[in-house]
Amino acid sequence: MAEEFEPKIVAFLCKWCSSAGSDLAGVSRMEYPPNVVPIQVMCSGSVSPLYVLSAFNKGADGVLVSGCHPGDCHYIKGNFYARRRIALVKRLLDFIGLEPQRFQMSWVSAAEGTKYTQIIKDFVQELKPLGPQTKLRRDL
Amino acid sequence: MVNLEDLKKEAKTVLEEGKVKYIIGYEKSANGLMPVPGFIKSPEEVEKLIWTPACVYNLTKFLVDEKRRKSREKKPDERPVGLVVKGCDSRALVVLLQEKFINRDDVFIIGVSCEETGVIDEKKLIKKLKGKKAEKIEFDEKDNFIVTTQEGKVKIAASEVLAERCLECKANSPVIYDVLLGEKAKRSVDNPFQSLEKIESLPERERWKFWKEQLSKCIRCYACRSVCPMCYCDECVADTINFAVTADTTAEEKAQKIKWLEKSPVKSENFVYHLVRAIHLAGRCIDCGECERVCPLDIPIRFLNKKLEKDAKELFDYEAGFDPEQPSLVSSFKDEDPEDFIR
Amino acid sequence: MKDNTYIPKLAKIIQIKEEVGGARPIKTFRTQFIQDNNFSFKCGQCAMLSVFGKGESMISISSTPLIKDYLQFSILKMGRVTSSLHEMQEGDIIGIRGPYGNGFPMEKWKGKNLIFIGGGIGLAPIWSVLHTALEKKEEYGDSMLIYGARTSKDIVFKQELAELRKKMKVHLSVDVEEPGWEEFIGFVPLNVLEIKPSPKNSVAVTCGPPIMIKFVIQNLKALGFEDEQIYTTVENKMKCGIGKCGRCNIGLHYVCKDGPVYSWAELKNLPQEY
Amino acid sequence: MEKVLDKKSFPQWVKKLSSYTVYAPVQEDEVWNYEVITNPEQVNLDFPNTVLSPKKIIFPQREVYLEFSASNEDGLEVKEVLPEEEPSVIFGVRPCDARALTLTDKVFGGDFEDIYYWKRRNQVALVGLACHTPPSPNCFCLSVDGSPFSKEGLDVLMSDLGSKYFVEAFSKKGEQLINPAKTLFKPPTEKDKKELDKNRTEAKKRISRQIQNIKKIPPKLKGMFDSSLWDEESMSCLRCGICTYLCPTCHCFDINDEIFSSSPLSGKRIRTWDNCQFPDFTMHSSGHNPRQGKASRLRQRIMHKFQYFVERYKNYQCTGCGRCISRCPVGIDIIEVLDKVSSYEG
Repeated sequence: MAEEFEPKIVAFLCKWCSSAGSDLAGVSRMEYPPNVVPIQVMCSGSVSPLYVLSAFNKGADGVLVSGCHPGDCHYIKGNFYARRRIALVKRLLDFIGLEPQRFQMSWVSAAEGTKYTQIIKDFVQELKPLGPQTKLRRDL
Repeated sequence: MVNLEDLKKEAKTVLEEGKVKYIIGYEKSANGLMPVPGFIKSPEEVEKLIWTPACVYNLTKFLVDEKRRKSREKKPDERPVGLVVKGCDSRALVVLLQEKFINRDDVFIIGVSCEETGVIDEKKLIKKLKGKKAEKIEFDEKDNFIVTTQEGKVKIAASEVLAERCLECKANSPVIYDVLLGEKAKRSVDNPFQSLEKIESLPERERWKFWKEQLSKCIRCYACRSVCPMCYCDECVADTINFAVTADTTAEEKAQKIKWLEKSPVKSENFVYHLVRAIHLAGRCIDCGECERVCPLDIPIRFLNKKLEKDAKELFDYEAGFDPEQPSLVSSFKDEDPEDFIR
Repeated sequence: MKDNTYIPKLAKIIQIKEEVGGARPIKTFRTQFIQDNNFSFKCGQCAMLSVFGKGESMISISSTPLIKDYLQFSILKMGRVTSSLHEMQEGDIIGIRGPYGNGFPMEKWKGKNLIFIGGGIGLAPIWSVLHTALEKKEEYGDSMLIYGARTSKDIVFKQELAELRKKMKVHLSVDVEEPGWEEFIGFVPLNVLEIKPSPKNSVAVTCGPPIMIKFVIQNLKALGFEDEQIYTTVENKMKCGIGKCGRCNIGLHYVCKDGPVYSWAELKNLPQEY
Repeated sequence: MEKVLDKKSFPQWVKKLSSYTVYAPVQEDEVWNYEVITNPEQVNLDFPNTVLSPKKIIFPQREVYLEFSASNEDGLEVKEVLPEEEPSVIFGVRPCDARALTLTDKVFGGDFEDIYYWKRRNQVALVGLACHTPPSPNCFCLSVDGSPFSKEGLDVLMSDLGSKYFVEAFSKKGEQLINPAKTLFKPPTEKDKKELDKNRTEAKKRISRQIQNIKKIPPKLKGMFDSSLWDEESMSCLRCGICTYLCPTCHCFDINDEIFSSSPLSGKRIRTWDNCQFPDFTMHSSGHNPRQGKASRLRQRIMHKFQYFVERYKNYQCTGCGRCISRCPVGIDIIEVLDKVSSYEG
């Protein structure tokens, strides 16, 4: 039998909240799937849509952008900008026919290790039935 | 109706008074129906100006050249440039003003109103005329155009040959101007996103199939980028040397610069290009439709921009190109922006 | 079927020497082909070097064709490919294809005095022809090198230049005054005027930054050199190396194939900005 | 070899060529392009000018030169990639586009033969279609030594005679196309030949556009390098790549390494079309660009086609297909530019 498909998730995590949240999950030895390639960014607001496209282009099966909860942004309002931008990108990717499950955004605070693991668990579960992402993957 | 003689008179006056450096307008071409962008430098030359339903170009694009040229000059002529704009073009100007790419003093705006009609889609006209070569096209009273062919004049309902963008136009007369020619008409459009909804309503698989086929055709001539008045960046992620290199740029900087997409015109790279292009125009595109008009492969690029335009309206009640004072779409937010998609 | 010229031959970097440090570093690489092949070249010709994954760059060969064991390239760190080359270690593999270009017409120069005038990295193409002439001393007249760089730190082939002094006249210069510098201070073209090489039975070969070349030629003319006595090399962006990709032309000349070596008699008739 | 073929028999002929990959003009929406044909009935020879010329088959926009990958230890594996062996035939080649290939032949031949180009070129047979009526309002082949029924570069030329085609084969490759379907072809009658002559005379008359005094242009251009004409004519240029990408004679290209993975290294070295109208085309690594403004790029395009190429190869590098005129987003018209060159004083 073929091995079960293990999706690769590229997660852009803000340094101050979500990345700290994932660290908390790590140091607390919470179990969650090892499918994530985390990329620490200074703020969810610094995630250019180009990063997202590039992640899919380079073979990500799913992309997650995660930042602080509204009001908690280290830079006061970076995550509000992110919210707008990601909403638009999400709709555009949906419009061109990429499965909407493949691109997610979340608010994860530094204290929410559990929430982080749950988000990843859910994400992996949702991606598995979709199989590998080939639509935007580099076909040189 | 816009009287061409009035247009010429206005142009002549400002040139004679020395109020403008030169005027960018529509000029009759030697080769028939379609005009060409004209750069009118003297009062005598205003006779070249025309205004017809074939004046498709968004001439605000040439302000980008003008700005670059001016920045290279040691003692630049500080007078404004005269610019002929349609309604849609004037919205592009508003965006350029909003982004402070140009100053209001840099441009003397000669607005022309499309009134109840707009400009043609050349391909639709050719099809409509079934092989007869159009020599001339003129506005007529009401919603008609008059087309002159070798066999004489025919009257055509504008709606049959209007460009798609004009059928969904939100500004048939200029929203900003120094002089306005023609009636300040506001044609009501029931649904400015009608054409888009045909694609939106397709199931996901069909949408993917559609875009895969369309964007795989792209040969990356970059005409869509080149013609867009908002594409004024000195550096573009699509270029091989993807930033403005000067003698001071270090080798490290050059070497470390990321190649976001490859030059191969294959599906995946074409998607990166077109999606980045679309996103970069979110809240900026004013639907002049030039990108789609110039595409040699007839890729309906406009839908990508249109989709973002619609989402900006739906999600954030944002419309580009009406108010130069409003903050830009992606550098502003409201507390109540939707977040139901966030986990 | 003929050779596929686009496919580079693999070569190992056998020696790397740091010539110049700082913001505009220069390193000299010696390379050896992994498999024997009949790579033979003329002085002044170039080779297309590959760093796989980064791309290709056209570099002039700075060793003399009389040495068969290795090819030598002196490379200024400038862009993507040359930066990668600078990061490489001895033993690393690169690709080499070529040689390309016309090379110096050394046959024509037999019996003549050779005056080499170089600036900065421009010594690299001169190095090849200079050493060839040196090896075949009996075939040429007196040789002389006039070379300058921004500062003494920017001078390439420092040790070799010291050696060279034993064999020919070497005039060095730096652009601006610095402590301990005992030779000429000022731009290379001025040094040419200072030294006043005689045009009699001579050929001048000059390589370096375009602005330097321009004034060197002006000054050589002032010293009585004829257009046919002055040779220089031209550089331009290149991709194919064989006159097909269409980007390196000056007028109808493709620098990669018809150049890079031109006599001033040829070059002066071509457009200056192309 | 001269034959006639009933129009009704044409699909049968195509059917006989099953050992070939068959290309023909295909319409999608308003756009015509040469594509691979699977059903012979699909071939429609009543078509206007295609957007891209058959150049895209022989000199494809993307060509893989080689593949590289890190092999075990410190090694590196480099594998040459050559175009597949695939005998092909292109139907409906316009005479101007076929002539264009005779020009790219000169570029890709010479001292360094371009294996990629020639592998594709040699395995393709070109079946032309004479232009009874100009396929574009901007056709001007007669001005640049061409004609609507030129056979240069073609293996076979088909000419429309109403209910049948007049078919001429000029090469062995061409005869090999006809041989498997011999029975479908008949010898032409005197009447056929007369009609052909008549059609050809008429076809020439239908081409309305022309360049004045073309012979004088190359020498004239020689002295116009620093002319202000280039500034004026390029004012409206957008610096897009349409004119050159669509041109059947333009051959400029770029070579880049495109990678799947940087560690372990794997990727391909790829040739893609490039374009003298793009600002980065000539930009040095240092940032210096010898062709700064768009005026110098328009000048390069015109000079290359009507001066440099003429001097080097004794041909204009233009076959009058009119694509650059029809598709220029701002209506820059090469004929008008050349007319201005002709009449330029000062």
